[in-house]
Amino acid sequence: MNTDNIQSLEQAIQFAIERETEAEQMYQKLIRLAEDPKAKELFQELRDMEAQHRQNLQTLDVTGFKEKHNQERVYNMHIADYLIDKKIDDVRTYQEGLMLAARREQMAYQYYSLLAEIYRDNPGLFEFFSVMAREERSHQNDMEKVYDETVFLYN
Amino acid sequence: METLKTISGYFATIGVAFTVGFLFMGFRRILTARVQNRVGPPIYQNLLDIIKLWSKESAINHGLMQHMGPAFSITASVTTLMFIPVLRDGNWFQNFSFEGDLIFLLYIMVFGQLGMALGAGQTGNPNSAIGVSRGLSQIVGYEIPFVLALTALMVYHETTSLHEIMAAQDSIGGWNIFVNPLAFVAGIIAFLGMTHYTPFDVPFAPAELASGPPSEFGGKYLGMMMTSGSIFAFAKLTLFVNLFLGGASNLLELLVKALALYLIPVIIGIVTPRFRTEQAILFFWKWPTIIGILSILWVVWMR
Amino acid sequence: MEFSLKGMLNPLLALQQAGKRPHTIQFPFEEKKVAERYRGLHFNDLEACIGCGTCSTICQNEAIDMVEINPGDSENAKPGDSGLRPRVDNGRCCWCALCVEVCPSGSLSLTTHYNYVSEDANSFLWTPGVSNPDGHKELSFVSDTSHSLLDYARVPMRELEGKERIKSFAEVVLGYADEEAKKEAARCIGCSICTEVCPVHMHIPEYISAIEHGNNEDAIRIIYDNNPIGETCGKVCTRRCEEVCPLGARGEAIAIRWLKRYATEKAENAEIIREIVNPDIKPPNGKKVGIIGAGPSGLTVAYYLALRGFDVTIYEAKAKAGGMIMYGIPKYRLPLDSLDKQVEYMQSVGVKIHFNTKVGEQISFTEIEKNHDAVFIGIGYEVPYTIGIDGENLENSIQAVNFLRDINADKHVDIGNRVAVIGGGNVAIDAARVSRRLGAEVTILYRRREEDMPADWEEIEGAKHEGVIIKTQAIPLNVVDDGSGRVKGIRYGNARMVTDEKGGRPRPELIEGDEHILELYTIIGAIGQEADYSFIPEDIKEKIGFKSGRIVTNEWQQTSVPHIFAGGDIVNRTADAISAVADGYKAVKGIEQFIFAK
Amino acid sequence: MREKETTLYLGPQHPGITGNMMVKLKVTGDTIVRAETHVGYLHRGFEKLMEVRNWMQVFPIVCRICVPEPDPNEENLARAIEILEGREVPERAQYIRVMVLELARLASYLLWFGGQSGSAGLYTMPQWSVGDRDYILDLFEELTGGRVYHMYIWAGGVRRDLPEGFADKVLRVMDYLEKRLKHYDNLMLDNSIFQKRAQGVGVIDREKALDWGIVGPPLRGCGFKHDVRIDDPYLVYDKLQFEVPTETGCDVWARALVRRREFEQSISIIRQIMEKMPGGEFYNKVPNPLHWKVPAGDVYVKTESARGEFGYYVVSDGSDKPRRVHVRGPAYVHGITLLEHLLQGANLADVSFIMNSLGTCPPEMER
Repeated sequence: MNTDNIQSLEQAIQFAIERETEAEQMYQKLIRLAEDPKAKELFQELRDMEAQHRQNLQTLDVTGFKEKHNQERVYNMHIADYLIDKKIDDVRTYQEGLMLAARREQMAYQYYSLLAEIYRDNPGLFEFFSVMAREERSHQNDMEKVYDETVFLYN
Repeated sequence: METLKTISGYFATIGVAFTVGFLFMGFRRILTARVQNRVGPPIYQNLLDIIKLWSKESAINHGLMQHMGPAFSITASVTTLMFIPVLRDGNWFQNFSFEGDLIFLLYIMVFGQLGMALGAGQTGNPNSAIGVSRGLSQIVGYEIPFVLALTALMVYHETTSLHEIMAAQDSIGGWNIFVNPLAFVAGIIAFLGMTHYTPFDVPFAPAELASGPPSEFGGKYLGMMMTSGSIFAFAKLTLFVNLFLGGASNLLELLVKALALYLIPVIIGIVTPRFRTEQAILFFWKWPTIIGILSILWVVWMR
Repeated sequence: MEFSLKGMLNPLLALQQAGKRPHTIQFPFEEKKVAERYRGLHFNDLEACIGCGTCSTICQNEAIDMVEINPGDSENAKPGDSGLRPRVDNGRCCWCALCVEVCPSGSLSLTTHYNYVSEDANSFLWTPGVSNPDGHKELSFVSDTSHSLLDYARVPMRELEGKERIKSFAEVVLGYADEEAKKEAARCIGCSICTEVCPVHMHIPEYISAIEHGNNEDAIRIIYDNNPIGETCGKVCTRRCEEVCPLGARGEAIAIRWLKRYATEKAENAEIIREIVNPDIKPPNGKKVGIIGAGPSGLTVAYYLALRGFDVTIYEAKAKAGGMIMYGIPKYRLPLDSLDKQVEYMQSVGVKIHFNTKVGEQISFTEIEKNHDAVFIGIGYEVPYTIGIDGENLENSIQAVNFLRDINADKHVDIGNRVAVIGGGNVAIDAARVSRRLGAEVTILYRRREEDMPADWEEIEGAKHEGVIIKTQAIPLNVVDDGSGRVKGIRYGNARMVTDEKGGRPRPELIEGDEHILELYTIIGAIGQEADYSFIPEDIKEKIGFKSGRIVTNEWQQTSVPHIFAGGDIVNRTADAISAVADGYKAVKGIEQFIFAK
Repeated sequence: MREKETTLYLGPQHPGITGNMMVKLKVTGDTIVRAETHVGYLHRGFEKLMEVRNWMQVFPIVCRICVPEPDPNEENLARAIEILEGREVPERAQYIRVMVLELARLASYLLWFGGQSGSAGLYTMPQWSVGDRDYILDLFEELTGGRVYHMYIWAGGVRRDLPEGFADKVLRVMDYLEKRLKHYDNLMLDNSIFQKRAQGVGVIDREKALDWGIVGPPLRGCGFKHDVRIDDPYLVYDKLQFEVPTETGCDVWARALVRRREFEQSISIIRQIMEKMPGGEFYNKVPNPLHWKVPAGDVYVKTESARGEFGYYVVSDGSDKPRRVHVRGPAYVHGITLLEHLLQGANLADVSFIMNSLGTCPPEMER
């Protein structure tokens, strides 16, 4: 689905579901490629996470949406900002996997933020994309936390 | 009606005797404590002790005589009391006084001690046995000056009735303490022996005999003995008030006189160590006996 | 009978006292105020108490026993706390307060409370602090380090001056002299709290006591009982034992590591060790065990299995044994000959080591599996994480692990005169101090505060003494290129610390715009490491369980493939030599059980 | 004809006994034919216990060897260890020790005043003297934290320094006790009946006193000027001025007078101490008590306690526990051999009276 022809909330959700599916497929591929057991484990976790997000979106109750979303403050450690942008084909190790995931979440955040700007006139869509952006930001933070706790254990 | 009054009089006498007795003992404990730089127990402490003791059960059994000992003691105390007119005149508190009651008293006063001796002897505790023998020896000691003092009074007043001796002391100047001071001295020294306070407490000497005769008695027995002691103390004091201080016409007067008399053994008890047995007996046979004989001579000479 | 008048009247003067104020007080209404140092019933500050049991040891009446307040306390106790608390039998106590005088934490005191009446005999078993929770309000006889019978000051360790140190790789710590060691050992209270936290459960009080009495040979035997690299641990152990030493609560912990070092160094070469330890080597039992990696865990497994009559072979990829303790720890902390001596001794008891034999290249894992009854994997974490920022692959951007390995292998590394080390762990400090010895000016960039640094405080101090600059709360942003593919500098931003609401360690948050550039010749990353499992065939990898990159084992270090055992960094999370030794020691039992159960 | 003998057990629990011990008396009438001392009701064999305690743990034991006066025990043991170790004791600690020892002597004599009069039935005296002793115990409480068992003197010095303002308090108590002595004289020593009880009772054979090993007030009551503080000065006694009173009566009365006069001397010693007390350290710290070893060797040390020469023979084999601690308490001689001897032919009433005058201390016989 193209961003141009999003007219309704249902369509927007459909759009988001497609994004999650893409991610799921990507991690599936990485699982196959990875040799390192730790990396493999990470990609499995990430795949399952994306699948969970997708399911969440699929069963989303449109009417009650606004009340349900998370309002807590999201930190930004800015780790992802300075990490090398890894290409999917280069990613093999655990660290690279984490870097990729963090960058992806960051990009997703930026993407949804942009969409929210575009659909500022449509309150429903604006709300949805804002929330999605916030969600992705929080995922980015989750990734950064993991990175901070494992790779950056001594840093 | 008259009988009823008499009987209630007896009970009243016992009640007064008991109350005054334990209050005096409480007073002695307070005075002793104060001299000893202590606060001391409340004046009714002895009453509390007696109530406590009466509420206890005794598990020890040394045979019949052990039960009888304290019973004899209390019987003797009450009997003694019954034959001492508490007040000089009036209808109340006259009890069973009769002609020749003084002679009777001389005997009955020892009765309690003998009863105790039997009871204590039964327990088989050597401390009790030695205490009893010491107590009896001491009686032998103080009975002599006591009898001499009484004899002096009886000779002087030519009567063996307590009532008549009392009646004869109609004014303060007529009190036997002033009329025959030597008899009073001999009598009061004998009285010290009777009270068993130091220096004449050999029968009970804790450092030697671990309290002597009562050492096997506890609980109700000890309670009985304390009750008996309270009554007997009152009886003795009343007797001495009657003999030397002209008796009393009302209870208040009696209390004041008795207390004054009571102070003598108490004070001496506070400040003296104990005589050994033979020292005590020798003492009684020496000074008070001489004074007692002198008092009789004095009476004879006066007459 | 003669009585003087004086003798009769003077005593009556006693009656004067009746008018004086009595000495006594009326007890239930008035209470005597006791003196400031009064020794009444006990009180124990349950939070400060660590259950070391010294009070119980000193009590000559045996009135104090150590009990659990709630069932399970000793299992759930935090490290450095036995979970037990003193209970005083007031029927035995004599209130001498020796227990207070020897309480290392100062938690035990006596109170002004001296009156205790109860008809229940059991209530005289009094658990201070539990039986009198308000006792802290009535403390009187308290423990004070100035009065205590214990010695709270450590015998200082002589070291090279900071300026001297950076001239060479000479060992910084000079070691205790005999008298110093005895004096330090004499401070020990023998509570065994340290033994509990030591991963290997070394017999610490026992060997300290042997040192105190001058029986170094006994000490060495005790140390070798469950740790074959005692001398290495004596120099570089992370010594969790000292962190929990009760004397550390109000003073300085016993220098357990230095004492171990003192004792083990007394054996100057492998023969002497052999002579002193004089191990009981069992006759060969015909069973073969292959060990991958000659690190601390592998060596431990090899040594104790060899003593038990196993045919043990170690396959080591590098030219020397020791693993991370050989290649990761600089020489000024662990001289080469010290480690060689220990390895030589192990070889003398029958441990075979194939050097330069990388599994997966020179020999396949399958072959090892085939030739041995059991296999132990102790390969360690040797693959470094990279900094992960732009420019990390430029020339002269290197990894600390590789750097240290090269230096220890006597290779020349050109690091120039300006170096930055990224990271705050022991590896980072090692890299910084080595760089300092190579003549460079060194800056450590660390993302958090100094107190958050995982490195040993003694190491941090040492680095500072040697002139290493530590920049904290500095986040590397990217490596600056000089245009020819070389490092020119590093761009870093300052951070503020944000507390983690969910209880983790505080996180650095970049302050946007507060960025600086540090000009450099070399940048050394010391962020962390992971393992390289590529030598294990896929099918076995499938079977062996992994969790967060670590091999999952049972309590005997056995993986889900029964004949494969594993230990060290690839199993435990603590990343230190002593845990690796502990894994090895457990694996010895596991392998024995496994082989003989077959 | 032989009179019938009664057996009387004085103790182990008895108001007239000085502690938990028993005197088995064969009595005819009030006269004692034979007396036997029986101990074993009190302690657990302290000397043996000390052999399985380490050096520091011995200190809480030794003070229990004499309840009324624990400090000479502590001082003896501490001094024995110090001699074996060659450990120096700071001068201030030595002065504090003398102060403690003399305060303990006063406390002990006050208890004796009570015991001596109490056993004669003069019950006011013990109430006074034990009450006054409490003022000394208050001082001990403030100084050491314990009233009766101080556990204050230990090897190397003393356990804590003097609290603030302590010297003034000591001097105030001394002034008070001096005033009280007059009252004591009036009530007890001037008392005719007390004199009658004490004179000529419990007479020790002067010729045999030294051979028997009698020490302290009983020996000084026989006219021998024997006092460890003068004969073999320890701590700082050689820097202090005091007299050693003697009497010649050899009886209870002579011993009472000796103690009464020594009481004054002790007050004077304490006043001198408070004046001369130097500043500085009070403790030369011993090694970690859990593994403190005392060099091998043996030593005999003695102190003049309120009951006389009090000796400790301490043997160390170089380990962390004493090999042997032998306590030579005066009460052993006084309370067993001498007491049994003096009681023969004595009056039953005088048993505890004589016992008190000898300073019989059952825990010390039974250490």
